[in-house]
Amino acid sequence: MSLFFLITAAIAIGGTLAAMTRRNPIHCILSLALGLVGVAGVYLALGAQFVGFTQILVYVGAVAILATFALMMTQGHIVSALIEPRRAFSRSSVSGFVTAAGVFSVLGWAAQSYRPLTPSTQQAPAAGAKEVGVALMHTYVLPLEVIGVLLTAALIGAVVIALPSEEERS
Amino acid sequence: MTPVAVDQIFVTTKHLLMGYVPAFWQPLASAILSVVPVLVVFPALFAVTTVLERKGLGRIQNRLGPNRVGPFGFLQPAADGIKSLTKEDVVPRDADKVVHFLAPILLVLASFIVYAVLPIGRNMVIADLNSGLLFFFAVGSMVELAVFMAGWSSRSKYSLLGAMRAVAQMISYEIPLVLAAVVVIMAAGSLSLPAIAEMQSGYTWIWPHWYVLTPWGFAGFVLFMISATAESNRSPFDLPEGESEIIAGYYIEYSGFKFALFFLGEYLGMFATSGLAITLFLGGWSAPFSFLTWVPSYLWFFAKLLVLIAAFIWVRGTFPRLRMDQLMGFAWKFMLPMTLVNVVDAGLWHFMPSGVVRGVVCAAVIVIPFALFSRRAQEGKKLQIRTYRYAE
Amino acid sequence: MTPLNLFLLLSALLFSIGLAGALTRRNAILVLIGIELMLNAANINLIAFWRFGPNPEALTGVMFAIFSISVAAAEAAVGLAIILAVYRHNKTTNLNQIDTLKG
Amino acid sequence: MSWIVHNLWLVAALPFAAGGVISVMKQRQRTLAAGLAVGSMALSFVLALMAFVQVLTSHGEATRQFSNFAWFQFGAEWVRLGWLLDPLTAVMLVMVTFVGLLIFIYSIGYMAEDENFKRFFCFLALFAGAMLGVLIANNLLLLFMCWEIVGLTSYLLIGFWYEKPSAAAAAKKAFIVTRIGDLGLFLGMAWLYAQTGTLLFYDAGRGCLEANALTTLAMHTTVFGLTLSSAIGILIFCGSAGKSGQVPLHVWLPDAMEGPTPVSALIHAATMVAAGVFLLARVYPLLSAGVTHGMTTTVALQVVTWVGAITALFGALVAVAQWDIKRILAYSTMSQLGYMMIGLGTGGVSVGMFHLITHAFFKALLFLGAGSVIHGCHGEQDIRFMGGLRKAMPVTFAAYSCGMLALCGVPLFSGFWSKDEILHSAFVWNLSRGPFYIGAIGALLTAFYMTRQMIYVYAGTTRLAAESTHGEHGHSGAHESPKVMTVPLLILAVPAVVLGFFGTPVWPWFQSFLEGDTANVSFGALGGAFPLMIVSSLIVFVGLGLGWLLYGRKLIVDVGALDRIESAQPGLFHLLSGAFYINELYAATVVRFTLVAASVSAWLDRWIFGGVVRAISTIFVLFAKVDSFADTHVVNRGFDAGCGSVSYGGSFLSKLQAGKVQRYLKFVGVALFVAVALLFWGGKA
Repeated sequence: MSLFFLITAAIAIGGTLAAMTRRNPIHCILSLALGLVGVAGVYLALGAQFVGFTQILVYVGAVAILATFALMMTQGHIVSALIEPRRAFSRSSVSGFVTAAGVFSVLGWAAQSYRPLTPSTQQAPAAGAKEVGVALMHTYVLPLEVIGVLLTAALIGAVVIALPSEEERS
Repeated sequence: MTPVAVDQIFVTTKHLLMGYVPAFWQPLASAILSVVPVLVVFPALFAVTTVLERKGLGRIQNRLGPNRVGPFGFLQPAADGIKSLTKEDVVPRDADKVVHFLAPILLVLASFIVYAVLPIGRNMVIADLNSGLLFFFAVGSMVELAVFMAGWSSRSKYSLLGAMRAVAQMISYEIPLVLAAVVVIMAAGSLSLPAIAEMQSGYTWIWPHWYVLTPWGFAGFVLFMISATAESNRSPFDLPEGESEIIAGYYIEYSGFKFALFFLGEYLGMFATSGLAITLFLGGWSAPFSFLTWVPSYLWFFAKLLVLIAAFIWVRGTFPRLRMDQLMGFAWKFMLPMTLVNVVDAGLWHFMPSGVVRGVVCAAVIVIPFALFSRRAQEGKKLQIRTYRYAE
Repeated sequence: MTPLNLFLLLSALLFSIGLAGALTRRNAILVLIGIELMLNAANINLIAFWRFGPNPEALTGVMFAIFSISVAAAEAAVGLAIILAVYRHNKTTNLNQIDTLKG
Repeated sequence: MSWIVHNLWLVAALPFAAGGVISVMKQRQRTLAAGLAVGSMALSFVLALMAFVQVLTSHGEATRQFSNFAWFQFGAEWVRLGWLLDPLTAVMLVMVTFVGLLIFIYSIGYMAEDENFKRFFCFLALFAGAMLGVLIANNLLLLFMCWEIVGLTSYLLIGFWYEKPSAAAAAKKAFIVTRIGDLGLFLGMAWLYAQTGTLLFYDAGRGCLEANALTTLAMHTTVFGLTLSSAIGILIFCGSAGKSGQVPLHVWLPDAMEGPTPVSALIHAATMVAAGVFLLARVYPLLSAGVTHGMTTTVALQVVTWVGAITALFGALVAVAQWDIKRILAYSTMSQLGYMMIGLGTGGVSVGMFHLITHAFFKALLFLGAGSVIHGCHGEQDIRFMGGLRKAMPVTFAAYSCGMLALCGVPLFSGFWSKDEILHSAFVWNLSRGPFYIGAIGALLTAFYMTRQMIYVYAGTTRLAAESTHGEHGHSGAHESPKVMTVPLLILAVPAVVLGFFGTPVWPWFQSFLEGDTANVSFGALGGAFPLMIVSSLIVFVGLGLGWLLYGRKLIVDVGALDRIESAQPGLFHLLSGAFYINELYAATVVRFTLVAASVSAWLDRWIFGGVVRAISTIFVLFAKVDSFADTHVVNRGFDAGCGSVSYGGSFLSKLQAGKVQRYLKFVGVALFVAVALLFWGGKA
């Protein structure tokens, strides 16, 4: 068990826990960014450097920023409205936690009972930019194209959805 | 000492020192030995740059600049540093204290971390990652978050406006920045910055193999530098901190040392992107002519860095600030298409047989869209040459 | 070397945290974030099985993770756009007050 | 392999590149846009001629050359594309680039006053590139891609004047109707790929149109006892029926005349609609695969023939009763495409292709002539408002007459030879004489309606000034078109007259060229075809005479006068002018059905499925109520608790439909819990 893994896993768990429990949504997003950096660290611990940096670029650089923008554009102008009321454990939230705990119990049990494997190679196989690029351009070129189309469609779709309609603008 | 020994003096010194460290501590010691010089050199450069910038701007604006502290005012940064350290640290009452505190630290941290992958001389890089360029951009994108944290946590209209402007601008210009760098990745076939620098260190007769000397490389360099100017919120893209509109943007509510940290972070970011531009396009640490290779590589790197900094100062002194819509229009209607054309051009370069024809075709592929786009950008605008008057 | 089970456990934990957040938070943006988190947990699994699998040279898991990240980015963009549109219509992002899906 | 085969892609790439460059140019740069488009087309024409010469000078096996390359990989499969140069491609290339070039030049004059001049040339160039791509493709996938781009540009060009609602609607209709046909083509393509594992036409023995693949395809049978090759062929024919306006997918073609006239000439007369016929000619080996000793034809070819025959008759009938000069030509095009299908189905590639080529020239000529007439009449398209144009537009009249005579099939004009050959092959078709008789009637009608049109437009005195609603700007009377328009007309008139001599029975050069032989002059062949030629000439002259009898003897003077057929047989005339009410039939059946199906689904969703959910919750509530009633009044009140729990169950179930996203998500979570638990605990047991 490596120290690096422990640190990154702790960051990931801490960050995401904070992200899901803080009352101020901005804090939630910032802690989520931290947690996802931790997840990127876990990727690095697994030897997937490219994915790790991509993760930081996409989630911290784009998704977190996007979420803050969305927050600012919905109710960001009222700071007090941002902060969720301190609530006693309501019934629905309790059932939510119970469901999540149940899922964790079965998943954790399944993970635990998995036959412990050691990697087939001691040194992580090269998954650097070059190898990923070659794989993307050969074996996975069709998925790559599909992803390209998907991202374009998402780009246009997001703009169209978020654009105010004619009567709303006037 | 031979030129090679001089060139590698820091590398050999480190090896020498490492010999005295017990094996268990070696990773830590190695890290410290690599990191500490960076932590010392670049802030020092920052100090020098501030005074140079103020003096340079002064000359451009027909005045003297700082000249009171020390010889020619060169101790001004020390005075500024002492002042900011001793100043009261004001935190607004309604501010989100933790985030307010973390923002400048995250900014400086992110700005420092990117130096890990910059080769500042032959064999002189802290971490040779094989996805180094991606690392640079990934960590660089954290700066946006830091800026947002600073602007939001201050609970001030001006700082929030500044932060939103800054983030919008940084996101918009990050795309051309990365796309401008893509051409180099295509040419070098690697994301590792030392490898990219190494690849440009050859010579044909006396001319170096720098990417800036190819049509796409030149266009890429110019596009990269423009995007880098916008990324580091410098004039003429300094809307986020436009003094006349929103006072100082996202760090208006910061004072004392935290304010200095913002300044430091911003300049470090500028140095880092300049360093990246040098590594990608200007051959990194390699000498500009084959007969100058005896000069140590790190000196070349810093010489080029100083040249780029001077260019930054020059630009700041000469260009007026853009309007927000001009800024966004420029990013999406000019920079983005041009970088995409440039990517195509680099591909063309790769597939065409080398020769004069290739150079002409690739130059044409860049110049024609440039002419088209810039003509379209100027359409319907009255442009005329300004006349200046000097007080002599 | 860290055993595979630990990665799987971490992934299960992150997944459950994301699920809990998505189930209990009232702000639509935070629910979306919870879902992003669940996607990330799945990515950890993909990478872990790639590393520990019998044929890591094929890069299958890495590729899958990259595609999953791209899809998650697209999903976030569209999701947030939908939230903006819903907000403009309902003047709230509180999921308790949005029940137009009611049959 | 020669240079031209390797670089055949340039033929298609040049117009594409021109279109791309034009698209980023400024609206004002009209000269440059037109110059680029025309220049690229001229270069393509030169390349096409080179390709043609290359094929002409090669012999035997070398007449078919291809250049394949790997495009990309998915999984372990490589997708390979390529281009192909054979006589079929070469002939089509020359035809398309030549006609295209003339129409491009003509458009400069025709569109001179349009403010979207640049956009027009951008679309035209894109269309030309895609069309040439269809021709050179050696891969059904590449062909399909270009085919779709052709469809897209057709859509864009029909809707070029999109501010006109009718044009926008016509564009949409064309796009959707051809898409229905393309669905068949796509299915056929997928099926072909599944069966042969390749979409390359020719690949040194491994292509899907080569002997190996074809024997396999012809051996296996599928539903209704069809051979695989026939089934796939019929699916592919769906695509060409859509593009070539065959019944029942013809409805878009007449409406497509809403586009600018050069577009009608280029796309909806000469090239794109012919692409359907070309596609069939390309996959003809597939269509005819499995022709064994006993059978002389395949099911696919029969389908092609009969659909073609129906279309030929249908188009000719409807054209008789149209008022719009372009609509008459559109229905005529439909009818002629039907002839090509008959020729292809009964006589093979060369018969259909010969008519395609001659038709392309004279129909383009007719359309450009019609455009010139419309231009001269200030936008008027109704033939009732024309008349007397022979004197006003002598050049247009002369050229138009050549086209008209060729279309009617007057002896020695190009249309005569090609149509006669189709009739001949239909006559000797051993399955049925039906197509022949239909074709003969069609020929008669063709001569008839063209005479009618000619007399309406050119004879007598002008009716334009009196009633025209379009004569703006104070123009009075018609005028001849500028040189940039009339010169292409005159150039096109030449092949419309003489092209037929390349494929006469005496010297069947064209047919031999397509089959890779050299042609010999043999007067003996004339003997067999001669009686039929006499018959078909007679038919044509009867048609011309009928037209003269009805319209020419006593000229129409009054604009509001009824058509001669209308006054004699009003019911028949209205049926014809309404195009047998096919559009209305579709509106009443297909479109209505779709709407009804949609509302039925909505109703089902709302009342049946929603109702079931509601019913379940109501039943639970009802149970609870009954229970509680029994409880309070009949049984011991101690059961209150149990009753309450059932009632709770009812309300719980109704809450499932509360519209709360998170509750739905929760069910997913619970389901996941149960699924994983079952998987592991269940697996253990």
